[in-house]
Amino acid sequence: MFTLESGSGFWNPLLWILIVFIAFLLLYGIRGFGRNTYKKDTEQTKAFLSGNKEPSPDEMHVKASNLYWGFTTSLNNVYTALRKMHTGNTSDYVLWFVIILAVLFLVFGVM
Amino acid sequence: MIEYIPFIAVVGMIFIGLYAVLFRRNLIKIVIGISVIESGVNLFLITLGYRDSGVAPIYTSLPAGTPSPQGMVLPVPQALTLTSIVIGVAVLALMLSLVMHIYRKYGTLDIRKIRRLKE
Amino acid sequence: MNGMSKIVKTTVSILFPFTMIFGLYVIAHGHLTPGGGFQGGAIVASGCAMLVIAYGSEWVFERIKTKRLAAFESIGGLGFIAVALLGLVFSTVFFGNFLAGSNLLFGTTPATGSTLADMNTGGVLPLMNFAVGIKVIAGLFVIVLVMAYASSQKEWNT
Amino acid sequence: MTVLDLLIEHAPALIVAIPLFGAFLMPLVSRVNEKLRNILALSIICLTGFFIWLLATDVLARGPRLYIFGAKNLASPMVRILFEVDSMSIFMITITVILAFIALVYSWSFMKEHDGLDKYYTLVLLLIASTLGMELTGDVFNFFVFLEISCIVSCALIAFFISEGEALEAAFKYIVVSSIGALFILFAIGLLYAQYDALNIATLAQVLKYTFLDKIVLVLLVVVLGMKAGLVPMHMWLPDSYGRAPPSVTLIIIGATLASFYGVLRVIFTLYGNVLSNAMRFALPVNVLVGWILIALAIISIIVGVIMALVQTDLMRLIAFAAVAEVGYMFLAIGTSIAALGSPYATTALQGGLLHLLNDALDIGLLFLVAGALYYATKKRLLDDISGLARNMKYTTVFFIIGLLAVAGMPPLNGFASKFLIYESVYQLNPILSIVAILCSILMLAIFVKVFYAAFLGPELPGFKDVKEAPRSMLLAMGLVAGLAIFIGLFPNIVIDTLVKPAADALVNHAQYISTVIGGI
Repeated sequence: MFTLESGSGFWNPLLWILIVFIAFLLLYGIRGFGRNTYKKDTEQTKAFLSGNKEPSPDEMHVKASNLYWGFTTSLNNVYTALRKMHTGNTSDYVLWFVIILAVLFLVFGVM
Repeated sequence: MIEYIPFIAVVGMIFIGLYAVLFRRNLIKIVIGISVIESGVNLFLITLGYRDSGVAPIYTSLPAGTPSPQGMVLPVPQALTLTSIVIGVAVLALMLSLVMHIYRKYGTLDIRKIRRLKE
Repeated sequence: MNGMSKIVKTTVSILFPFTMIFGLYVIAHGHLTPGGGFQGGAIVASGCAMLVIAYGSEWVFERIKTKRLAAFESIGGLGFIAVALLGLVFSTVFFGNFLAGSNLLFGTTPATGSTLADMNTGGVLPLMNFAVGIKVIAGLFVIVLVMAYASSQKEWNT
Repeated sequence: MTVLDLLIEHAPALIVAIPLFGAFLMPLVSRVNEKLRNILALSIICLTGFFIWLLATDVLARGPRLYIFGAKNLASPMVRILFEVDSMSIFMITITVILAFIALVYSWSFMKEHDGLDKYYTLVLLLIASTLGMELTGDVFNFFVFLEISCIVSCALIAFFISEGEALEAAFKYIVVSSIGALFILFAIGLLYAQYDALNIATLAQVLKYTFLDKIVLVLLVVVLGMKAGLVPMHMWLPDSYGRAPPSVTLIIIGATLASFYGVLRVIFTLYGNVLSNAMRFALPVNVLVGWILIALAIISIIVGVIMALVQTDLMRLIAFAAVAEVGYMFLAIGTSIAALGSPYATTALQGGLLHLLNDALDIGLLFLVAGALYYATKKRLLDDISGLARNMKYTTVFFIIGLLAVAGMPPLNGFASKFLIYESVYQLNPILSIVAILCSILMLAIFVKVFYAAFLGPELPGFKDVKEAPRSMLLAMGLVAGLAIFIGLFPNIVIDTLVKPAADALVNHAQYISTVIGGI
């Protein structure tokens, strides 16, 4: 009843949850074999920055626009083209609509 | 030939309106362009309901000797056109008031300068 | 917006009642002649717009409250749907014309052929025309007033 | 005839009439008491939901229903205004009313500090009524009228934050694009009326011959409705308006956008259902052509939506681009099902697309609600300005994680169930399409993980020391959506069997839709 058939495969969320649960149990068991050397409120928990002081939250914060820098830089060409497409000009919005209309007219043999 | 002239006018009006929307920069002119497209479409609907030497479709004021439904123009396209005109008034009023407020915020009516939202 | 010259004001004062009467006529005869609630309402509202132009928006604002107009607009809309719902109650279908042919208000059956029009026909159509008329008068007048108010403000570039 | 039968019989009209009545009641009530107005708006939606439930039980059990306005016996049926409700309409109105209820619950606290709320509630209820009308009507001209009402009302609502110039700009762009689109729809309707002297969908579908003018009509309707649904490259109005409207409104506008998507389905499956597979073009059946065009546009939508979402700095705009990608997934499924009409995986694709429609509304809606909660708490729109909010906004964080996983299609949430069906069926048409879709889904996960990191994790900025958790009604709204998302994720079969499968069958079986009108007159 809870199995979603797609004709060529199936998906059962409850089964999936069961498997993930078992996997977590196994991981927890494996974790128990490790050595516990962690002590709270000691020097051990502080960030080590080669002896420098920890900077203020403002400086430390990695801003959202800096994330995935590598991806955006390597796809620079794509982004330049897409930025050029998204002009923000209302006339261009309508122009795209007219272009698609014209192309489909050609495809369907109206023009 | 003469009965095709309204249809030619319809196509002409739609293209003129599209030209105004696509290539004019002034917001008011864009609004006018949309209005012209709307008039073109309304003219198209009205032309569809036209019948040669037809009378208004009112049963009680039918001129004597007119064949009862055949001699009247079609009422349905007129109803459609009226609805479309009513909607057009609302759209026009809304667009003009938006243009007023945009002018107040941006200080310009040039469509190319009103693009703080892009990319 | 300030008022215009005395000539314009006088002309408008003379024309205003006629515009009103014509607009109300178009609303009232909506079920007989071309026109109806929207068209008549637009005529009345354009008469009011004439008033705004001739006398200036401040003059009108002293006499008319937009809040009250907005309430009228709601009443028009409510009336329209209420008549439609009454059709559901009395004629077992939404928008049913329960008054037509009932010999009550607007209930006479119209004579076919080339006769004079009878006001007392049409069933619920005149009632709906009145509702739409009230709504359109109030709505368009509010639009005109708000636009006049917005364009009369001094600080334009803020 | 019992009272229940009477209510069911009149339900199609009442579903539209009750929100409309409520809309005009709002300005009067809000002069009396503000709280009363909010309660009244909510109860109106509940009443509408009750009628939808009544109608749904009847239609799902007994097949399509017809409601003809104004007259009992029909002399000339073609000009009558009629509503036709089949399982597809039921599916759509259910989604709309769920979104509307959640939006109204959310706006209780979210809009509290703004003035002009009487107009806000009027417009919201009008938008709901027009969206429901679009989904119920069986008449092309009424479809146009409801579409125009929804355009005008959405435009007014997008410009609700009238003190921001950007909101006005977004609203202007929206109204220009959508009113031109609607006028072209009216032109297409005129062409249909000129040929067949009919306006209702079933009659038109029966007599349609795929003439030269019908080709024009098909292209016009599909392109305009595709534009209103947000298909690339005609999607640009969508990020603008979604990003600037109040989030509670965005939820309902998503409903209106999906109604346009429903229009595409109706045009292709019902209106042109008889002729598409018979006509030929380029030595291909036209349905294959239409299907592949939709697939091409859908793939572009997915790629452009995801890639552009990655670089957005404004949170709501980012989610809006993700919404473009989600619309792409729906069109991908629909295109597959049209291109492969008749094969076994076409049905799977259609079911996947319809389920994804529901999931997209819920997931994107949930993300917008969370973004609105962040905006409510911090008054900041840009992602760069916010950080470390998980410390103070615990519930919102949980809801965002649920939305993130759902929109990226991670198991076991609802997004996965529908995307699974789409991948499996599209793979049988062409494996490359499926691979692109999966890759873009992974990219989507990366994007929202970035948002999660930037907004909720990271150091606590000094400005946000005393940020408060969102108010209770907003949390309730988000919780409702999240609960639905988890429920559909865990038990997709229940939803598919009760709602999606009948809807897909109703779309494919257009002969039944036609015979309901032709036989009922």
